[in-house]
Amino acid sequence: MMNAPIAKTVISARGVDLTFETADGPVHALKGVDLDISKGEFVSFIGPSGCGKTTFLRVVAALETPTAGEVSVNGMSPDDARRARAYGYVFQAAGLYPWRTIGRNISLPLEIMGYPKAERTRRVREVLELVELGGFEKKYPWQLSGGMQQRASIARALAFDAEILLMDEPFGALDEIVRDRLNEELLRLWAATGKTTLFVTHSIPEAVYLSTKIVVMSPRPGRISDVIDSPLPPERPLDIRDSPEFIEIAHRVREGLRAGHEEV
Amino acid sequence: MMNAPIAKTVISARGVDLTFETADGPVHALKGVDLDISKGEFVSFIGPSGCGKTTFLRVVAALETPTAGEVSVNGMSPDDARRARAYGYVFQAAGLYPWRTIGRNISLPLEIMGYPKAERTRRVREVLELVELGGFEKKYPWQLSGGMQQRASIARALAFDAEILLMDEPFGALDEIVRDRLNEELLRLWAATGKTTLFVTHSIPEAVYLSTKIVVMSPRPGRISDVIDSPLPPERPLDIRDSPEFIEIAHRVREGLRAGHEEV
Amino acid sequence: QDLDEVRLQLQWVTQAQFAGYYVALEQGFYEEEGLDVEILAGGPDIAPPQVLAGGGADVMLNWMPSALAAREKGLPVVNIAQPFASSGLMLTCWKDTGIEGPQDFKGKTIGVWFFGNEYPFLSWMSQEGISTDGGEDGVTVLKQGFNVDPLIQRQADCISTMTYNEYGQVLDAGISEDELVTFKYEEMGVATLEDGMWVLEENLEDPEFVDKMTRFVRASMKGWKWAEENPEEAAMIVLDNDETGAQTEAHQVRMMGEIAKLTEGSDGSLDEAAYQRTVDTLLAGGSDPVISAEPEGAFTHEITDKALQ
Amino acid sequence: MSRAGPILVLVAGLFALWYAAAVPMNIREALTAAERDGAAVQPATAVERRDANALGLVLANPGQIPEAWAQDRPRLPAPHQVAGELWQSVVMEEVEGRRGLVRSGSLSNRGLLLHAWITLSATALGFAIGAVAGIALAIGIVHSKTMEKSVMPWAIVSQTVPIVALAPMIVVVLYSVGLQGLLPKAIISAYLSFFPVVVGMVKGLRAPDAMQTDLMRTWDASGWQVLTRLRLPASLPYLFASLKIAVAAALVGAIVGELPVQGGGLGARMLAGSYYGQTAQIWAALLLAAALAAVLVAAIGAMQRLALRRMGGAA
Amino acid sequence: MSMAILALALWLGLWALNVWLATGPLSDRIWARMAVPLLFGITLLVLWEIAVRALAVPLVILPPPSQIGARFGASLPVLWGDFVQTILRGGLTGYAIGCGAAFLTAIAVDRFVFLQRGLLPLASFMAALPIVGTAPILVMWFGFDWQSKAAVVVVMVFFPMLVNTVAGLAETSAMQRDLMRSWGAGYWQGLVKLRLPAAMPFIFNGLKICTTLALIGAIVAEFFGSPTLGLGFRITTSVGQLALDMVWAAILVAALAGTGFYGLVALIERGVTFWHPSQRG
Ligand SMILES: Nc1ncnc2c1ncn2[C@@H]1O[C@H](COP(=O)(O)OP(=O)(O)OP(=O)(O)O)[C@@H](O)[C@H]1O
Ligand SMILES: Nc1ncnc2c1ncn2[C@@H]1O[C@H](COP(=O)(O)OP(=O)(O)OP(=O)(O)O)[C@@H](O)[C@H]1O
Ligand SMILES: Cc1ncc(C[n+]2csc(CCO)c2C)c(N)n1
Ligand SMILES: [Mg+2]
Ligand SMILES: [Mg+2]
Repeated sequence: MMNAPIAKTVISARGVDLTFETADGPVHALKGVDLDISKGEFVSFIGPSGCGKTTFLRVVAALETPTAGEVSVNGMSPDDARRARAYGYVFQAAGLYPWRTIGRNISLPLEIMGYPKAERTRRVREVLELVELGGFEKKYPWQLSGGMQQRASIARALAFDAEILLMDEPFGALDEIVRDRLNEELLRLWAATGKTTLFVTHSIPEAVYLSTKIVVMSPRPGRISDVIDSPLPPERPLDIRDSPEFIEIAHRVREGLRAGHEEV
Repeated sequence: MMNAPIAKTVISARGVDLTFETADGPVHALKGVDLDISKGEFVSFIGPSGCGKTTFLRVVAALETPTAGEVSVNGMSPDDARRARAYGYVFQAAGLYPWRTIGRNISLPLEIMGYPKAERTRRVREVLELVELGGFEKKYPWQLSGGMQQRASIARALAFDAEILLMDEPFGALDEIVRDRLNEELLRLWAATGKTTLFVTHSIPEAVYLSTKIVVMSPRPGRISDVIDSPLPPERPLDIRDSPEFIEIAHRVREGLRAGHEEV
Repeated sequence: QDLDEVRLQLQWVTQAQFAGYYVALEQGFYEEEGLDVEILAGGPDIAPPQVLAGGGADVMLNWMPSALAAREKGLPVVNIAQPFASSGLMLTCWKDTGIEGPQDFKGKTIGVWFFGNEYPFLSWMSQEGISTDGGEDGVTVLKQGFNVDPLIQRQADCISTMTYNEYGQVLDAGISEDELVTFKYEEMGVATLEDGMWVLEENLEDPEFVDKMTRFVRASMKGWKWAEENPEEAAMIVLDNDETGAQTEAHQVRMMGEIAKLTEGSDGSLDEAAYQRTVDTLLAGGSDPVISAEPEGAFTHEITDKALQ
Repeated sequence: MSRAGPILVLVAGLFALWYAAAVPMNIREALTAAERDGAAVQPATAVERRDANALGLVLANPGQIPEAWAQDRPRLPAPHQVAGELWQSVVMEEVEGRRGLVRSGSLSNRGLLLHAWITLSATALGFAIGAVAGIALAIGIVHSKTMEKSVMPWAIVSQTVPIVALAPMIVVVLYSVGLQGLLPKAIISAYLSFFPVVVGMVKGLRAPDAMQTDLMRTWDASGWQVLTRLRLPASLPYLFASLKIAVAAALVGAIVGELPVQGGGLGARMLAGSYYGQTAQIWAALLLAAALAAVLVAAIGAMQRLALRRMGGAA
Repeated sequence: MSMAILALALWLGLWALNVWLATGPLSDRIWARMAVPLLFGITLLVLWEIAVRALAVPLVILPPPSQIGARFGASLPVLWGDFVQTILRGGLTGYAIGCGAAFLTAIAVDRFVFLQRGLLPLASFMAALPIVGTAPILVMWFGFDWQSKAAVVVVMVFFPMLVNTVAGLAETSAMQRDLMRSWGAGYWQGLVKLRLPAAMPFIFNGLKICTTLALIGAIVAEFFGSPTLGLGFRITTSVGQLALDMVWAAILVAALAGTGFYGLVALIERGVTFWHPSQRG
């Protein structure tokens, strides 16, 4: 079930366990997670709600420390990778700062990383166009609809050049049409930049369409139940979704998911 | 484009306009919205992000006052209906109170509406099972995953007997399997109780599967571009989604959506 | 020419009680003696001995009980001059409480100033054999704020007053003298000396300091005599120096008149008999005497002797 | 107008209450004075009246009510008496007084304006020191565990030291080391005002939720960046609530610092007023101090609204 | 000079030990947590002792801690009486009444826009009714005993508590309020179930600040008249007698009481606002 490294391994997890201590007993969020991700891969995580997808991403981003096991990123600890500004993270909830306009929210990481002013302005414009929010630069988060907030938060993570993109259900609140468009954009961006991407989604077609590798997880305790390498070519027009290979992978993912659910 | 009342009209909107004044100019969130919803209908709202779906639900729930036009609910003003506790509202974000456990969050509206203690306990148990959160009653919101929080917030709105259910993308953060299950549950519940339901979603299949009526909206300014009455029977097994009628309605919705997008 | 600096710490806010010093300042008596004098107003909770110890002043005014107590506490202060010949302290009581003599205090509530000013009262009560712990046979002591409200409000049967200040305020409140009974400490034989000039003992070893103080005392006494002769003008000088601007002219003029009675007959030199009477009173403080031993070297005539030459 | 309306109504109510309260408060003295003037009052002697109920006395002697509003040394001066004193000390003294603005060219020490100014300058300096120190300390506490654990308990202890009790001593000690004028008062004022800022800001700087701080972590923001870009903006509601309290505390501190009556100021004025039984004087200074506080608090409220507006008036 | 170096070395040494205790491997031991502030305090005290001795500060200006400790130990019965009079009778009563009144006022202000417009400005007017001014008046009105001290405390704590409670009651998010509205919750329900819990972090802010204010108020009010006991009485009379060791022993009592009081409120706060990010840390 483990995946042998093909190219340069960027992220490698070995026997990762994570238990949260709560007032009424421990919660096993991750158990024995082994995973290798090579440079430039696009890995989707799919699994029932509460199975530990978010937790795994947080472990990779050094926001959570595993109770057992090892994670290395680019051969360093996740925390060192974090310090090297390797991550662009889109959280499950938008998490925009309410006292900043959309534009200034997006430019915040750029400020922090010391991009010059002109460059910031240019990039903010660019990513706002990318997520179809041109013209909303000056609005405050609470003046935006839920989907628009989510897009703003995607834009924020895309604005700077992180080597690794961590996206936690970024397109959950978007309609099919925008979602398709953004899927295409994301794929284009990924192909162009070769960023290693970890992507959590609940949509099987989305996972299959985007990924070079699909990780299916099952809950309580959260673990990896299947890792599927996609045979689809790098060039993927939207109608690839009607191809037999596509449907076949989607079927395998669905089976994996269902199995995870039944266990519970 | 208007829909003549078939049975008793519960919600009726006439020429509803809503403009938000913001620092850099007005935003037209709703324009000339006319809509009638009969008792017991299941109406889905679908449309691009930012087209005014949430705003319309808020107007119905008397959380926003239209700049022009009339809305009546059960022949009264939305505000009177609110006071009469006609609404169960699931917001787009979970909005759980951090100082209460999941169980006590769900029992909060019951407390407010004066349900006796035993009844509250029973109902909390029941809806927690319904959304597959049995065993998480004693956890605090920040100890739950995003999807679990969303399910808790759905449970909260289902726990009491509101005549009108307003659900704003309730299943956005759920995986396909849970989502299918909850769709079925919701349909069952709706059939059993005959609650008038207003349901915002971005999933075309979901909209078609659940609804008796699908309202397609288009943005800037937000207005209704199509209203589709579903010819599907009230009894809907999950595989109805492969029937030609289903595919045909889905197609019409997708066309409507696409048209809305192109306009922009 | 260069003036020698002297800082004088008063023991209360600017009022006619200190008129002599303000007069000496305003009339240029200090300057004539080659002194640049700064007068530091006092107030509640300013302990002049503490200021002296901290080097904040060269000379202070203080009541002898408080100064002698400080001396016993290890702060060697020495009286160099005593412009006040007699005491202005008294108890003022409502006549309708039935108090006629000290023995009638039993069971009554009496307001007393603390902050070092309780010593004369405690000595007196101990001489009378009256306990100060309340009850039927003792007096209930209140720590009195520095005003006459407790008497007027009848929260106390008697309060401490100075002839020159608080007593006048009681009268100003519309109470006539025949509604009151007063007990002057002077008349009760428990008077203690007030408002002496005190310096640190160690400084007196410095001849320059002694010389400075000699000139200071000389000029101050000149100021006092001027004030006695010109009470109205002296009161106005005090008013001019009051930074709070809170006093009234009428009150200060009357105060000056009363003060003049206390400074009358003093040329600044300490009357050893009065000193001894003060010390005896303090030593007689019963179980809790103010001072436990006869003080040694608590005063010097050196400076007044030179000043009077 | 709609803003002023409620204030006016409440102020009017307050005055009515004040007048009403002044009657039982002052009735005893009023009756004593009347008795002295030979009027017949019920009960006839002060001793009998001592234990009588004040309201009962009012009811028994309704004719003396106006007297209760006209006492020279009232327990509670009536509003017009205080207003008269304010008029005297703020306006008349400057216009007609020997040392007033008109005759001497500078503010009179017998008027209240000078004293208000003295107090205000010490307050401003003390508040500035206190607020800056409070914010700095809170930042230190939020950033360093050692600081939090060792300094915070002592910051609390520092406030339980009745500094106000020591104020005169402190002023004296500071004086003896050469500090005088505004600074000793400002130090006391700062001492009182820094604490509310510390308590509020520690809470405020920790108010950002986990997601907001996690984001910063993923960007590897430095401590300083997290502070300026996240913690400080998030702490503003706490900051302003604290600053309002702190500025009031600073004023109290400045006034307390004036207890050793040297140098004037509203505190010296109140105290001197109390030594000489000038009730109206105390009340006038008190009201002026309160007005000063109201203005200062309102100024911070205005800053708060401005800041919130600039931050998008977030819902 | 050598004393200064000794003092500096001592300071650095103890601070380093403290850093290690606070952040090192033992930092979550309960005794380590207690030791850190204590060590810091001991550092201060030792420095104080050294400074007083080295600079030969007169005893009537600042006594060394050792002497204060001795005086404290020798005067326990007297100080206990003072503690009961000032802290328990004057301070606590005033604290309870003042905070309670401010809390109720805040709710009234929150309920009626009219009061919000009219009363809040008036309350800030009250904010700086300085204790120096109010204490003589309140002593005149309420007499010498603890009642007047409680009254002074009431006036002192009222404003901080009011400001914090009002700010706290405004501290809900739009969605949280909208939810309540959608359930048709009445005003009181919204208050009890939403706004009060959400306001708790602010309310405890106020309660904490007021603990120390209450002590200060009760002590200072005694300057303006008191029975012959109480911490304020002890401090003033002892200053007058130049018994500075007694002054500081009384201050020590106030500090101990204040710290205990504050700690108690902070403890309750931890329990009540466990959900707030600042407590979840
Ligand atoms: N801070 C926490 N304290 C306690 N338990 C937690 C905490 N965070 C997460 N958990 C628990 O860990 C488990 C995994 O959570 P996680 O957020 O990783 O799920 P997920 O796969 O992202 O789910 P979803 O799709 O709903 O977002 C859940 O059971 C959750 O209750
Ligand atoms: N409080 C507000 N102030 C200003 N503009 C607002 C406000 N709320 C919403 N809007 C604007 O109104 C428009 C409609 O918003 P709404 O939330 O109804 O969209 P939506 O259809 O629910 O979108 P989504 O699917 O992304 O949730 C958007 O352009 C949004 O920017
Ligand atoms: C700090 C201090 N306060 C009060 C007195 C006693 N005292 C001396 S003169 C005077 C004023 C009388 O009008 C009073 C009350 C003092 N010696 N020191
Ligand atoms: Mg998740
Ligand atoms: Mg929406």
